[in-house]
Order: sequence, then C-alpha cells, then structure tokens
Amino acid sequence: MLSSKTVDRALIISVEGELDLHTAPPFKEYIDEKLANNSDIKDLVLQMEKIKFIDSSGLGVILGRYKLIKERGGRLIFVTCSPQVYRILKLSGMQKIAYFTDSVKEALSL
Amino acid sequence: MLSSKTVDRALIISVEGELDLHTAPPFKEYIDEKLANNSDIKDLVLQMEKIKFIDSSGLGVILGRYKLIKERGGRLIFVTCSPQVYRILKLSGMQKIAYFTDSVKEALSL
Amino acid sequence: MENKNWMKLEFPSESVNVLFARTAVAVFASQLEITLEELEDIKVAVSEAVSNSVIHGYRDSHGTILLSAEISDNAFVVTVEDYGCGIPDIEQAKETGYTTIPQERMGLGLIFIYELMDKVSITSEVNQGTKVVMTKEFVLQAT
Amino acid sequence: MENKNWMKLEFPSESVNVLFARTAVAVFASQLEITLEELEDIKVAVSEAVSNSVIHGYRDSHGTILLSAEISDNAFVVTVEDYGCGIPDIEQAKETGYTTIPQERMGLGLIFIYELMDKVSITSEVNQGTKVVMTKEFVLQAT
Ligand SMILES: Nc1ncnc2c1ncn2[C@@H]1O[C@H](COP(=O)(O)OP(=O)(O)O)[C@@H](O)[C@H]1O
Ligand SMILES: Nc1ncnc2c1ncn2[C@@H]1O[C@H](COP(=O)(O)OP(=O)(O)O)[C@@H](O)[C@H]1O
Repeated sequence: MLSSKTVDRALIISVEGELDLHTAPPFKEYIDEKLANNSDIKDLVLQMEKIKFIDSSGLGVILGRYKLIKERGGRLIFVTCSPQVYRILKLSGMQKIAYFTDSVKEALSL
Repeated sequence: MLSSKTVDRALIISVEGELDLHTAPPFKEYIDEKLANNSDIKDLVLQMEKIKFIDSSGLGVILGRYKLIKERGGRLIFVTCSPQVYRILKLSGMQKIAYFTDSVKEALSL
Repeated sequence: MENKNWMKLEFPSESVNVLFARTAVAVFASQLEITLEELEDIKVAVSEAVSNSVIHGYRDSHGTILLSAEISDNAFVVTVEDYGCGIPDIEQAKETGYTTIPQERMGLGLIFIYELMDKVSITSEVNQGTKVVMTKEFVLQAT
Repeated sequence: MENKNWMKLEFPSESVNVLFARTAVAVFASQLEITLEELEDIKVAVSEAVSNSVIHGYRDSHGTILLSAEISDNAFVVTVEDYGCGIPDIEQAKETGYTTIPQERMGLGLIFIYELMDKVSITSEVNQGTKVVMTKEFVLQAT
C-alpha cells in the first residue's frame, strides 16, 4: 500500500487505498521514519492517483508532515489527485500551502 | 443493463450487473417479451461477461427460459462466464443442460 | 483489530435490500484475509437467506430482517433472522427442488447455502419466524 | 421500492469499522440516483462522525456505535450515535481547529460534516453519549 523513492532532495511517496483513522497511523510512521533517516530530504511529493478516499484523519497526517518539512525549508507537492480527493483537500485549505501537479516529473521541476 | 440482438434463429442477450431477487423479474420479462414477439427464435445466447453476481433467483429465471426454448427445440448457450459465476451455475447442474463458450461467434457456430 | 469484531444490521424486507445485505457482509468480511472464492460463497449464501426472508418469511406481509456477522478465531459466522411465517417442516424445506412457490422458484436456495457454507443451522417456528446461522471456517489472518 | 427504505447498523468502536461504516452507507445510498459527489460527501461525513465516536466518544473505553440511514421523500438522513463521554460544549467543539487531542488531531471533523451535509444536528450529554444527525437533500429519484 505504501512505497517510496528519493530523488535529489525530494521524498516521493506512492499511497494506495483509503486514508482514514485506521490507515493514517501506519502512513504517518512510514513517512516519519524516512524523514528521520535522511535529513537531506526537503520536499515531500505525494502520488495520490491510487487514493480512493481521504477524510480529516488522513488530512491531519499530511498537514502534520507539512509542518515537519516546512521546518527544513521543503515543500509539499501533490501529484494527480482525483477530483473527489482534491475537493476534500481544498476543504482544509490545502491549496493555499501545497502545490498540485499532474506528474512526478512536473513535481520535481517545480 | 439489458440489450439484445437476433442473429439467424438465436436471441443474443447482454446482461450487466447483479442478477438476484430484485433484478431477476425485469430480466425475465425482457427475455419473455422477445420470445413472445418472435416465434422464429430457437437458441438463447447469454453474454455473461458483465454479470458480477448471480444467485438462485437469477438462476431460476435462466432455468425457466431454458424450458421455454427447449420446447422450441432451441439450446441455452452461455458466453464468457466469470469463474465465480460459472461456479454458481455448476452448483445448479447447468453444465449438464447448457453450452459454455468463449465468444458469440463460437456460440453461433455450435 | 484489538477485539473480535462483529456487526448487526437491520432493514425492511424489500428486495432492493438483498444486494445491500450481501454487499455489507462482503465489505465487513474483507477485513479478513479470505479468498475471492470464500467471499463469493458468503455473498451467495447471504443473498439466498435474505431473499428467503423477503419472499417466504414475509410472503404476505412486510417486516424487519436482522443480519449479523461475527469474526471468531477461525470462523466467520453470519446470522439471518426474520419474524415471518416460519417453516413448518425444515427437513422438507431442505430437499432439492422443494419450494412452496413452484410457479416462480426453483427450490435451490437452501441447497446453495448448505453447499457454500461449512456449517448451517436453521431454527424456525410457525408464525414466529426463522433464523439461519451460517459459518465459514478458515485459518484467521486478521489484517 | 415499495416503502421508504431504511437501515440500522451496530458495531464496536474499532478503527477498522470506520471504513465498513462509510462503505455500508454508500452501498445503501446507491439505490438513489445521486451524483458521485453527493455520495462522496456522505461517505466523508459518516467517516468523520464514526471516527469521532471511536476516538473521542470512547476515548478511554470501548463501546458500541449505532449508525442508521433513512430515505425520505427528498432527503437522505444518516445518524451516528455513541454512548461515550459526550461533549460538554458543542459550540466550542464546532469551532475550526478545536480539538481535545491537539497532539494528534486537527479539529476539522465537525467542520467537514457541516460543510458536506445540508443539515446537521448534534445532541450530546456528558457521560451519556453523542448523537449526530446529518441530512443530504436532493430530488429523490428512487430506482
Ligand atoms: N425465511 C423463511 N421463512 C419461511 N419459509 C422459508 C424461509 N426460508 C425458506 N423457506 C421455505 O423453504 C422452502 C425452500 O427454500 P429454498 O430452498 O430457498 O427454495 P426457494 O426459495 O426457491 O423456494 C421455501 O419454498 C419456503 O417454503
Ligand atoms: N462523538 C464524540 N464524543 C465526544 N466528543 C466528541 C465527539 N465528537 C466530537 N467530539 C469533540 O469535539 C472536538 C472536535 O471534533 P472534530 O471537529 O471532529 O475534530 P477532531 O476529531 O480533530 O478533534 C473533538 O476534539 C472532541 O473533543
């Protein structure tokens, strides 16, 4: 359900399934471990294509990770959100703090 | 959810969705009307590819139509059943009375 | 899963709810690592039992159907219950092809339930209702 | 559908059941001709209310959550109820960002519910529990 790679100073995470109260904690731990193990990482790139559902528990984890990478001078970049997921992200004001792109390539060239 | 065409003396029906207590009655009426309006029809060809679910209520309708076309000297032919649907059809002994094929072309050349 | 999980569902005897019932059970069962085939067995069995409550139990009436599911160590137990007309002779009802609505039905529902589930127990009382308890056994691997 | 349809669902306060709850409601709602967007609104609102019962209502305990859905002429009404700790000050709870677990939560759940549903009513009593009634309005076109 979770996979990742690091390119330059960006951590690229692929998430699958539904992000809610039950699945948010392992998602959080996964990212936090990557960030802890590599202090070079600045940007967080989230590939959202296979995310079928997100609610405020999932959003909470993403907002929490945003705070961590902001301290490192990094950015939060979403790749290919579905219209449904984008609507929910917008409800939390995510479009004011994060970048939205259509490909990882585009995300890395920001 | 239902569409059909007649080729030679075969009525070819495409079904979509789930065949159960709720959806079996309109399915039955649809076929019975076609059979009533065209006494030339002998064979009944059921395209099962888009059937996601079937239970004994759905099977009951198919077995009932089998009786009608048998009286006309016709045959019951299934096209592309999923493994799940085939398992349920077999439970009712359908493989003893009907033909199973992988394409409409094959069904028509039987 | 910290505790053994369960759910209880109640709905009126409308045929549209047969799909709802089997899908709800399938979603609940999908927390278990069971095969697609086992999941399909459970769906068909639930569909048959709920259909029976709708068409036989509440044949000349309307009523409530109770559906519950429970995960135990090595089994998934589903119960379907109605407060309808009941079955006078359960052994007869279980016979292949036996049906009290021969112009419409094929008498295969209970056969399918016994075929697809590992353990089945039916209790029924005339004018009180019918309860079908169906168990699928497997090695539990909770996710 | 001959009669107005409804369903009642009961399950323990396990986080794995949040997915079950919202999916069950979505399957039930899919008998209506509603848009994908309306269906998603309902799913998120149910997810938030059930999550709140799990993490806040039964914060230091375990308990049962009651979920019901009802189709009326022009609305879909979902109720989520717990018998947990209750909310001392509902107006405060509804404020953006207000949460009693600031180290983990963002205080967005109730905001989302009010944003996504057309009518919301919350009743709560300390040590008795909380009941959230959420309504989505539309022109009913039952299939
Ligand atoms: N819940 C029920 N309430 C009352 N009668 C039932 C119930 N379930 C089954 N029966 C009786 O058992 C018979 C056999 O059931 P079944 O094998 O499912 O076949 P079918 O549904 O095709 O009639 C039914 O025709 C009915 O008389
Ligand atoms: N079912 C409930 N039982 C008890 N308290 C609740 C319940 N739902 C909400 N609350 C209270 O309302 C606050 C705000 O809820 P919400 O907006 O969903 O944010 P969050 O879940 O992020 O805390 C919660 O922190 C909690 O104190």
